[in-house]
Amino acid sequence: MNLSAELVNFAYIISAALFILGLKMLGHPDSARRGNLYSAVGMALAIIVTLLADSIVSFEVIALATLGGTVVGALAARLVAMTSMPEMVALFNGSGGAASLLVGWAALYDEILGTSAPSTFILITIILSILIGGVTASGSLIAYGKLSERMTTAAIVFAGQRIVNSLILVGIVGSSVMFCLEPTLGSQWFWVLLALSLVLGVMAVIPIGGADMPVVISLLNSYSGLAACAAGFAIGNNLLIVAGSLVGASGIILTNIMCKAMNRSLANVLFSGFGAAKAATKVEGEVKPIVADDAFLILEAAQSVTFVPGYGMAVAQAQHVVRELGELLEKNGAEVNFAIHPVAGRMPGHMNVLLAEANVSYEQLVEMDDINPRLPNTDVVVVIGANDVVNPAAREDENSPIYGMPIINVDHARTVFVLKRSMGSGFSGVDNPLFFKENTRMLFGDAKQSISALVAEFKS
Amino acid sequence: MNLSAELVNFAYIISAALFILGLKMLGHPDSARRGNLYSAVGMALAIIVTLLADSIVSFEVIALATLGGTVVGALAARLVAMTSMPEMVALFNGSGGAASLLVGWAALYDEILGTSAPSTFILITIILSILIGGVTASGSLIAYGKLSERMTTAAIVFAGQRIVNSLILVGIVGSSVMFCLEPTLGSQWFWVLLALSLVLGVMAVIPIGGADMPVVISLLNSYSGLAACAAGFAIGNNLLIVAGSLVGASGIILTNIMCKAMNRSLANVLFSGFGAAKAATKVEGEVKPIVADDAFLILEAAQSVTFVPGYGMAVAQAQHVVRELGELLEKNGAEVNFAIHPVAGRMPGHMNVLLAEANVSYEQLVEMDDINPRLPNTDVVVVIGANDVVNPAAREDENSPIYGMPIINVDHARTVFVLKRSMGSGFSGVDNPLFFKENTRMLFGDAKQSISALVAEFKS
Amino acid sequence: MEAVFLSFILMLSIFLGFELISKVPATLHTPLMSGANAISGITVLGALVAAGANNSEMATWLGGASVFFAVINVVGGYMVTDRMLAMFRKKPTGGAA
Amino acid sequence: MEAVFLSFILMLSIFLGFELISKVPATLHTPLMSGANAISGITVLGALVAAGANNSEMATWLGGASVFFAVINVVGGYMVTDRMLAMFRKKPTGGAA
Ligand SMILES: NC(=O)c1ccc[n+]([C@@H]2O[C@H](COP(=O)([O-])OP(=O)(O)OC[C@H]3O[C@@H](n4cnc5c(N)ncnc54)[C@H](OP(=O)(O)O)[C@@H]3O)[C@@H](O)[C@H]2O)c1
Ligand SMILES: NC(=O)c1ccc[n+]([C@@H]2O[C@H](COP(=O)([O-])OP(=O)(O)OC[C@H]3O[C@@H](n4cnc5c(N)ncnc54)[C@H](OP(=O)(O)O)[C@@H]3O)[C@@H](O)[C@H]2O)c1
Repeated sequence: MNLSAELVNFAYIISAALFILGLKMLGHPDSARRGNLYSAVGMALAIIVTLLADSIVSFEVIALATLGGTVVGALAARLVAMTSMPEMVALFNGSGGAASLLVGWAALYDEILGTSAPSTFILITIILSILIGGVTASGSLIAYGKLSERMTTAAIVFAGQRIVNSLILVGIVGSSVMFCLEPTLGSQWFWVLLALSLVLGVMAVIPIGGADMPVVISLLNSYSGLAACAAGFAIGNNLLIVAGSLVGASGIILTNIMCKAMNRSLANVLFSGFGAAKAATKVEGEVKPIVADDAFLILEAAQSVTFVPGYGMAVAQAQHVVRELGELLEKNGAEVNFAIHPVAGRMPGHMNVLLAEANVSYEQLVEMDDINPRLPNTDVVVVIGANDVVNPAAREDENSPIYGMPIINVDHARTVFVLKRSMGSGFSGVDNPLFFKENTRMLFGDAKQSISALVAEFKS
Repeated sequence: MNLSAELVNFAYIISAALFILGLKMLGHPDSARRGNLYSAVGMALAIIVTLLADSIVSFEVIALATLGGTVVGALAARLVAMTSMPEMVALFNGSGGAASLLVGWAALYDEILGTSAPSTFILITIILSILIGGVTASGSLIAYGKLSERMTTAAIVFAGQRIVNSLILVGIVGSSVMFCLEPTLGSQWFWVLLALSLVLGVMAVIPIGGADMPVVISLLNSYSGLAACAAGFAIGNNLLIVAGSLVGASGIILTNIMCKAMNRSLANVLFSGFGAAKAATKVEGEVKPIVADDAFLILEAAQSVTFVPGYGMAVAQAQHVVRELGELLEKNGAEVNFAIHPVAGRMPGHMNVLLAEANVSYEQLVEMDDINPRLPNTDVVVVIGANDVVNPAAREDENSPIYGMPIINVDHARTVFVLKRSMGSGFSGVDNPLFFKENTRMLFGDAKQSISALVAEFKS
Repeated sequence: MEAVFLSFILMLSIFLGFELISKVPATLHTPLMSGANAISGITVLGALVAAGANNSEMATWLGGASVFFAVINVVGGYMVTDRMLAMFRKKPTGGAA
Repeated sequence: MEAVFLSFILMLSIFLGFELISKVPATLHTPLMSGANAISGITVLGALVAAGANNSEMATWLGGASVFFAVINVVGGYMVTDRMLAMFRKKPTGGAA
């Protein structure tokens, strides 16, 4: 069965509508899952009609590649731990970038081998598709490396970095122009362009600290949409344009929301290596450790307890025991809340996902702006593997690199327990004066073990 | 200067973006006026580039028609009283419908006289443009007649109406098919189609009561968008399609909001002549009139006063004196509110426009759902020319045609003053048991005069 | 193929229209209605082409008439909306307290 | 003319994207990000055409590779999003009181 171009495109309209509906439904917890399904159905429809279109004549390569991709994608999606979601999204995103790059490349062959000489407009869109795709692919890989801590999470800066980057940009523009002037298959300008795109992705991401990776991923996500868009212009496909720009817009908005939550501009995130900032005031003082037995006694007497989860809860996979502890405390008569910082963890909404996994009900989750005024009247705050998002230096120390970031003011509570394994710093690499405050007690150890110990005490 | 089709269309993209931005900005009181300006600039841009396009060769007729239209439109917009806004919009809307009809008609000439035979797709879009345009034009005229009370506001129903309407529809479909089969210039089928479209508009609106006219206008507004859309398909103009569907969507949403506020379905509004409903329980009892002097004494002693404006305030142009009275009451120590019913007046948001004109500040305006729970503790409610929106029959009398419509429960307040000229009913033609309640006092007379009398008492 | 593009545009505009309008507060419904009505005067573009293309005399006259009506809709619609919205402006001195 | 239509579509989709996303609550940002990422796998269409059109051997291989990567993005993206969202479902018994 061979569908005409018109029919294929009318099916694309339906797909686009499904994507739009899907994104709309992703906006409400109740309909989100169905929304994702709608979007997937739209994608399946688009793929099927494309395969049935008369432009496709040979299926062997397609079948093989699809099989391979499905297996890899499905396994990855199944096996990844919820805590490694950010890395996974980075990899998927890089995959999408690579695909755009390759589509652009293939389109180039078709154009140049085609009957008439390719128009400059088409060439430009192809180059954009390769460039953006390449940056997305290599940039996402680096982001993956940093997030999974397979490479240093620190910002990598070196002398002359700006000059090198400027040279790369000049090289890209130059080779693009040269290539457009003489678009031949073996053109060395094409190879230069390809290589420089990949290098640019690397260079753009290495000077950004690990703590800012979520912003980078969201931005790269937006780029992968733009790359799809450019590919759509290159091959004249409406659906690529619609879907690509929806993704592009969504990435930019999320990026913006995250930057706002950290009180920083996007330029600041992208261009000022986090670790390279001025040195913060050195923190000194006495640390007061506490053991689980003593912490239990205090919790037992508390009227109000607020949990502040952070990345450490994700690492320790402590969400289930945390929920259990919360329930025990409630039975014990205390009022229990979970205070969610918008950028706690490694992705926006990361903590919400984990606590939802552990069946904590919505009503107990309180946002930063709502919890802060209530903290002075809270008996105990339990900080579970959070660090940067509760660092009072953001409020008090003008020299701190995170100065100005809105935080949860846990130090205003009557007592603060901090559950972490060491005196180590958070992802931003900044020391935390909270640990030395009068009302702070450090409960050292893996968060899951510490909480489990508390749960055991309550049960006995 | 002759612009190429490409350039014209790129300008159209900018216009469309301006329309979208404009509509977006119309959503906030602060930016609304600027939004309307953006939208007007978009329209001006579109008109200018169209005139410069190379398809336009003679300008005499255009110049004349534009001049005429501008004078009429500007004068109408300048001279109309704020209270007659709904009628005005109905007329403008009808004007737009007539334009779509004529554009479709003209396109027909071009197509049939053109070199190749017109495609069925084009013919169908042309027919749609004529049909929807015709219905919008004649329907809007009838709506205008009902709103301005130049014709009876009652629903006009007669035996066999459904049959007649069905015949009209059959006629329209039949003549369309016949015309598509043999599209010639002198075809009698075309004339049948044209006439039936206009008749359909009339027949669709006459069985709808005057009180439902705002819904009708909003729906016809949506139609005029659809007509523009159809015309856009007929002549292959993107901007007509974008702008037309924006308007179409907006009209449908507003219609829906209004229907919800009246607790009725759109089908119910369109197909069940309001006056033709089952007879409401007859209202009987004693009416207690009051004079301004006595009303003044009660108001002077009141701690909390809520004004409930309705269509009568618009008729009497009483908004300015009402604001003055409100200020005097506040000086006197009372808490003053304005309770706004969503369908008070003759257009959605009608009361807001009038009170804004009179400089009443936003904060004093309270929505129906917020004011109702507060009414039992309110000393005095002053109903200014509102009737249906405060009719307790909507809550209590299952036989009433307006049963189920959410109302402002003014009868729950300690004392209610009703300012109107007579015992006449509101636009729905339904009796109002409120006037006979124990705690109701009727202050007969023109609303502006009654309020002015109260203001004078306060000042002396 | 043109029909495809036009349908795509139609679909997107409808969704966009819904998203845009469903956020508008009740206060602004009257100006919104008349503002949207002014936009529907966009038919004026089709009218201009019909009146100015010199295709046939009849089309020119029909086009001329439609220019007249469409211009009434556009000019009147925008002006009346502006008049209404002028009342919503931030007031230097609020009505009361 | 095609470029015009495509630009029109681009403009509308961008506006629509902004309207849609700016309403999503923070709770759902992680699934939104990965769901949007899955949609960006739409490049798979271009990849399929490149791999299946039999234009040149090189284009076929490049297309095949891009199908592979795009399918990873699509399949993995949707599945992982679904896994996350499954946790947000209405619970029969809420976590606590
Ligand atoms: N979520 C987002 O969207 C987003 C976006 C952009 C940036 N960021 C950045 O990410 C950071 C998030 O802050 P955060 O407070 O959630 O995390 P954080 O500052 O990275 O701190 C995590 C803490 O958890 C502790 N930890 C690790 N494993 C643990 C375990 N098994 N048991 C107990 N504790 C453990 C670590 O201390 P030990 O090693 O001593 O145990 C570490 O100090 C911020 O810097 C934020 O700006 C997030
Ligand atoms: N706003 C909308 O969007 C919308 C949409 C759809 C339907 N509607 C319908 O419109 C109606 C609106 O209700 P409403 O309560 O605002 O108005 P209403 O029910 O039409 O009543 C208006 C009252 O004002 C009085 N009045 C007229 N001129 C007056 C003057 N100069 N001074 C004092 N009183 C005067 C009239 O009584 P006298 O003749 O005795 O003075 C009349 O009873 C409802 O039926 C509603 O369903 C509105």
